[in-house]
Amino acid sequence: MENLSNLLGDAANLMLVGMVVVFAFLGLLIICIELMSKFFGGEIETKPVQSAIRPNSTNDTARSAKITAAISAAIHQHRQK
Amino acid sequence: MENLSNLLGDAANLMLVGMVVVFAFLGLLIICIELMSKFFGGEIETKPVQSAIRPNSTNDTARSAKITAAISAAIHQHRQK
Amino acid sequence: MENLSNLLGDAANLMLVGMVVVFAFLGLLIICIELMSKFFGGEIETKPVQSAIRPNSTNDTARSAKITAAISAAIHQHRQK
Amino acid sequence: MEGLMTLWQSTGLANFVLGQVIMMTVGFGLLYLAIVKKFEPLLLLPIGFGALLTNIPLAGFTDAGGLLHYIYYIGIETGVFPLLIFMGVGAMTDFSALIANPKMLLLGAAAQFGIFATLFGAILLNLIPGFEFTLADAAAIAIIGGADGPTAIFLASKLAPELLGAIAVAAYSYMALVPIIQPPIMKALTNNEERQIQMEQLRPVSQREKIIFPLMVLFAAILFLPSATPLVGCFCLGNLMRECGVVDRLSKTAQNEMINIVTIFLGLAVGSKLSADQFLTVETLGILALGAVAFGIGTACGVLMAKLMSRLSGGKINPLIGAAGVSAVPMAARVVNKVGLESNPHNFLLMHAMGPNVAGVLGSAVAAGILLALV
Amino acid sequence: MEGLMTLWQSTGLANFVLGQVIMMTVGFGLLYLAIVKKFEPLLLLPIGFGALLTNIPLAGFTDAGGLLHYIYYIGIETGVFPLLIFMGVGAMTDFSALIANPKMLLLGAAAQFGIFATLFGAILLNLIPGFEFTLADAAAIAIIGGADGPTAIFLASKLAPELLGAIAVAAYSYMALVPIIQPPIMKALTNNEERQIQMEQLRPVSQREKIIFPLMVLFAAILFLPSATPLVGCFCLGNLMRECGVVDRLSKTAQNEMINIVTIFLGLAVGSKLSADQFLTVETLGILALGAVAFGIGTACGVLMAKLMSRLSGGKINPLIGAAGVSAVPMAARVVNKVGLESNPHNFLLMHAMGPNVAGVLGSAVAAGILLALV
Amino acid sequence: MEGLMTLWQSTGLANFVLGQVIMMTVGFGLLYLAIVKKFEPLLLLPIGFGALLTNIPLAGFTDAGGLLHYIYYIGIETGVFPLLIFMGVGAMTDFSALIANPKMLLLGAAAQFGIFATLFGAILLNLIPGFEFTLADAAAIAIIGGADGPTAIFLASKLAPELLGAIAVAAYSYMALVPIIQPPIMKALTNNEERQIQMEQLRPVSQREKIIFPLMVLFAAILFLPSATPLVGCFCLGNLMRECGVVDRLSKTAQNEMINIVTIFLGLAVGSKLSADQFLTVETLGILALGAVAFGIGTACGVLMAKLMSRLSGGKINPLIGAAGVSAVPMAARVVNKVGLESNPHNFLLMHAMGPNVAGVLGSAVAAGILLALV
Ligand code: NA
Ligand code: NA
Ligand code: NA
Repeated sequence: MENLSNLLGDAANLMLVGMVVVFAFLGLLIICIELMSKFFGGEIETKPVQSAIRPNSTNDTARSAKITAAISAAIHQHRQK
Repeated sequence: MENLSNLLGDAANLMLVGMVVVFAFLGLLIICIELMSKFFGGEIETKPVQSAIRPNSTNDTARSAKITAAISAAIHQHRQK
Repeated sequence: MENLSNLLGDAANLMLVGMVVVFAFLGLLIICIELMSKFFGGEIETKPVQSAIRPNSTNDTARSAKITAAISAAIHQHRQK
Repeated sequence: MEGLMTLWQSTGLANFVLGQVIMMTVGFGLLYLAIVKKFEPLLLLPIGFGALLTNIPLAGFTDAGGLLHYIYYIGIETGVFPLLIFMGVGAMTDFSALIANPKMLLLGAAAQFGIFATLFGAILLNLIPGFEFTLADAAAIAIIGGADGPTAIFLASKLAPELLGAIAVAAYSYMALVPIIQPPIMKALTNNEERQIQMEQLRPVSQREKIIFPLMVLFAAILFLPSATPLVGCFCLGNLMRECGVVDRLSKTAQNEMINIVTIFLGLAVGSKLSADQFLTVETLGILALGAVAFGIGTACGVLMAKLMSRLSGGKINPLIGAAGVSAVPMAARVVNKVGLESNPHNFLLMHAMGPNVAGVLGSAVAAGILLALV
Repeated sequence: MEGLMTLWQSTGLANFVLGQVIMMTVGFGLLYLAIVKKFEPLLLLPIGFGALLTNIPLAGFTDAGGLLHYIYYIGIETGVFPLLIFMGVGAMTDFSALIANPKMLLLGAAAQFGIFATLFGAILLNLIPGFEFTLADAAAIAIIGGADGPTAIFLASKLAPELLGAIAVAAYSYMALVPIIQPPIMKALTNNEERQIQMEQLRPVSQREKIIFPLMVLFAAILFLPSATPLVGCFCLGNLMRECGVVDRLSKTAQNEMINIVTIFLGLAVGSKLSADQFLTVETLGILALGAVAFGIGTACGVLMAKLMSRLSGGKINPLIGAAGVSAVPMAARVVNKVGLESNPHNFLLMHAMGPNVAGVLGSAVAAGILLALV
Repeated sequence: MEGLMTLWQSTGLANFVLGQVIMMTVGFGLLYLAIVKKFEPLLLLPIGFGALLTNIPLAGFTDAGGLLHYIYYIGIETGVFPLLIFMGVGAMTDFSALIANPKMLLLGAAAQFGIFATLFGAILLNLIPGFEFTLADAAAIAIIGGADGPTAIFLASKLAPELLGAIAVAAYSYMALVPIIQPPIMKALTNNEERQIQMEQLRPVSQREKIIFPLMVLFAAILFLPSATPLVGCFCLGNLMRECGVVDRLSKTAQNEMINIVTIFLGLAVGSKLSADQFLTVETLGILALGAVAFGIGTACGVLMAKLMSRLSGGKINPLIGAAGVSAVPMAARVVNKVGLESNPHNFLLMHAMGPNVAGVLGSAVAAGILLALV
């Protein structure tokens, strides 16, 4: 039981220190991000924030773009005949 | 020669045991497959059995499908002009 | 200093031997390539030498070819309607 | 005939031990969850299959010279596989939503209380006879509350390798169960009015911000928490490769082929720890129970923190998004979106929940760093 | 000048040994077969190249610290590479034809007589002075009759690593020669009428059947032949990933990038065993001769078994498809189709031959398990 | 509270050493060059990131058990990673331009004088107090003049591992700086008339020639310079896979996923050698200075050789293309094209410069073989 109460003390201590550090660390990041946005947020992308996970979408859109381009070219040629 | 005839005996034994086990094992699988087909063979795919080895074909068909879709769309747009 | 002059001698020796061997080796390759071209240069590709580094271009050209083929087919079908 | 006898003695039938049969059932259960229920299939399928293989009598998959032995030894004992997965996840993650609204980091912080409360709970379990968790064990179990697979595996492999199987299975199972665990808690802690709050559209984020962000996170970890830098560093490397725009071929490989190959091996290696002697213990039951508690507490704390922020901001924040702070990317964010839509069919919270969601990943990597430093 | 002298003494010219020259010729021969004759190029090209590299005097590719030494040590000695290849092959294999017509498994069983007859033959060769094959050697040689590369390499690396080079080369060479070896045997054992038999179209197979199949095979191996589970397990894992529909990204990587990378290394590592002292022995000649015999006997037994089944079924089975039971996927099935078309230009046997073809893969994995358990 | 104290003692802030701060700045500098200046980003980004990670106090990335320790130990100390990169580069390289005009090999030979002159220079540096380069050190430094990353890393890992970081950074940095270093030298050594010389279109090259070429190069290396065969062999294997047309799936994997994965790890491993104690020495300054000299001398010798060949051929060769002989593929060839266009806007030298460019790769692999054999 001696040992258990020691462990419980350690665990309580870890809980306290842990939550303080997590909040301090992520809080610091908030400040950093806001400072960064002030200095580097100028040049802005045209499209707004979208999906946060995009495993292969880049491929697909690039391919679609190519396909579209190829089709447009083909149809142009076809109309000029 | 003593040793050789021992080896030959071992080899003959292996041949016998081996073929029995191979047939037993694969024969058991036949029974299992037939049982499985009885219980789970209901819900059936529309297209019949095709190529047994298809390294990249899924990719290609998917891509062709996309291309076809893109083309159809393009031609529709083109006709409506 | 004794040691340094030894090293300098070694370095000079390496420089001499090295350049001789590099030239000999690559010179030998010149002769080999010319002999090879004499014997195997007959059957010639239609398109002339192009880019020396093509990381993914094969993919792209193959894909473009497929796209073009698909488009031609689509347009043919479309015209025959 | 003696050949047949030898062969019989070398069958599985003649050598099965009850524990192996049970663990095979567990393995089949994981495959069932993965394939039929579609619960985290990318990991539960290899884990379940690994559990089958590792419990085959005589096959020796985890003995010296066995396939799973090599994979575990090379990839998990070294910590390399979870770090590579983390690199790939970093290359797949878009931090735009978080950069646009950095306060969401507070939700990712609050949800980590699930970790530390579980640590305390694991020590409390020692009151029950049969449990003898050390502080290191408790810390490894607690990280389940981080709701992040690679982090859990990395930490468990360092602090309590003999519990790794149970911890990883619990982590991935509960991550898959997030749509069942979270909604009741979310609804209990919020009223309908709060759940209907619509949030402002997020501002666009520049590429420069996205490039600087991973370096900033890494730099903060370097200064204040070096023990978190293996996880944070790999994650930030992946994210930097993704956003910098000059190494697209590396980024694509990291988020596709590399992560796929490592995922297969990681799953098999984790499955190899589902052997009867290591898994069929009362500790495993404790770990499964604690894991559920951890997810619940994490969700509750995230929601409560969001509620507080909602009050302080004058009702601009929908408290539901706090639930996404546990991470479990992207499942938790989708759950938030779904629960939000139930209250208000025009209220799409997905993008707003992505901020706390990715913040939760950072939060649990930070928590893992603290546990590594102090335990 | 002494530099030039040292350099001369470090040239290949000054250090060549006759055996190395011969083995380089063998290496060039394999490259020729791969590139010009298109014989199994995916493996014979790296094997041939590995044979060149390993026989370079002074280069030390297979000495401690050499590239091929590392590759062999990591991938073959551990058995990891053939198992990964098998996983990829599993992810590439469609068992529909076999599930639709499970009796084809008998053909895959019959063709394995090529293996066990060769084992007997290898021991008989000891009658000729100069041959001293142990039972383990004979078993490793016999597996050539399985007509399956990874299985042969896996078994040889366990039972007779010093014969691995010759065994792998024989296996892949004869697999490439299937279109030359099999047709005469097939024609000799069947009459024209039999060869014209048309078979019924196969029934469609449900996805559920395809998902359960690999698990069922694995389960059978677990119960009755645990020593086959490394091979069968990896194969079934690949096949399960392919069919389950929830881990497509893993399945695609396993059947493309992963198998490609491992194939390059496996080929080089096998080639590294084509060193003069290990390959230029009378044993190699024996192995090559036995390999041809093994393929012939396997083909014949498959055809004879199919003839028997054809009789018993009242002429519903074309006996040609028995030849595909040796495996050599998909070459043997194509040969069956070609020989069938020669007799009846409207008779497409390809799909029907795929059943015995994939059954042959399972059959030789089972045979390998028996040899591992009993030798 | 003692927890907080322990935590403080485990922060980076409390443990930073000046050298680590400086090396982090170097790491950030490399990231800046890679991302903003787009200098060889595929390598400088992972190297820079590795430099950050390796200098984190307490994180232990390069201690036994650390991620970078494993990567370095497995990939660089064995020489495997640079060889795999070389295989991938071989699979990406088209030798048509060189086969069509084999005399270009002389330019690739002449430019290697940059290597051997630098070796002499490195020994001369010993005259300055503080420098104590051995012949092995000097040889490893000299290979920077080969302008080829994998060759430099391979040789340095064999001859002077403690200088590897500085050598690799110098090699990649100067390769990125080729557009700045080369033009002044090219212009100083040629007059405007020479720079305007237009060269005949290259003849088409048959596939057979392209297949035989890598085998021929390998064979020459086997006969005359076995010590170069690890590099030359891997390069030729990659090129043979590319050109033979029967193993396209292997070739594509080698030039995409495989090289990408290895590039990430190679970069990190090189970065791990940028630790303060190994990098912040006077030797590093010497190496950076010698590297610049090496590039300059190599460029000059290439141009002078091209001038000589131009004279002898009656003005059919534009001397600018000699500058491409240093390799730095394909940057140097592009620089030649750009400088040529400045003098004559219709003069496209890119294809003609690819010949010496790829010849330079062979030339430095040969030079590396000589250094390995004689030092
Ligand atoms: Na988390
Ligand atoms: Na077989
Ligand atoms: Na060079």
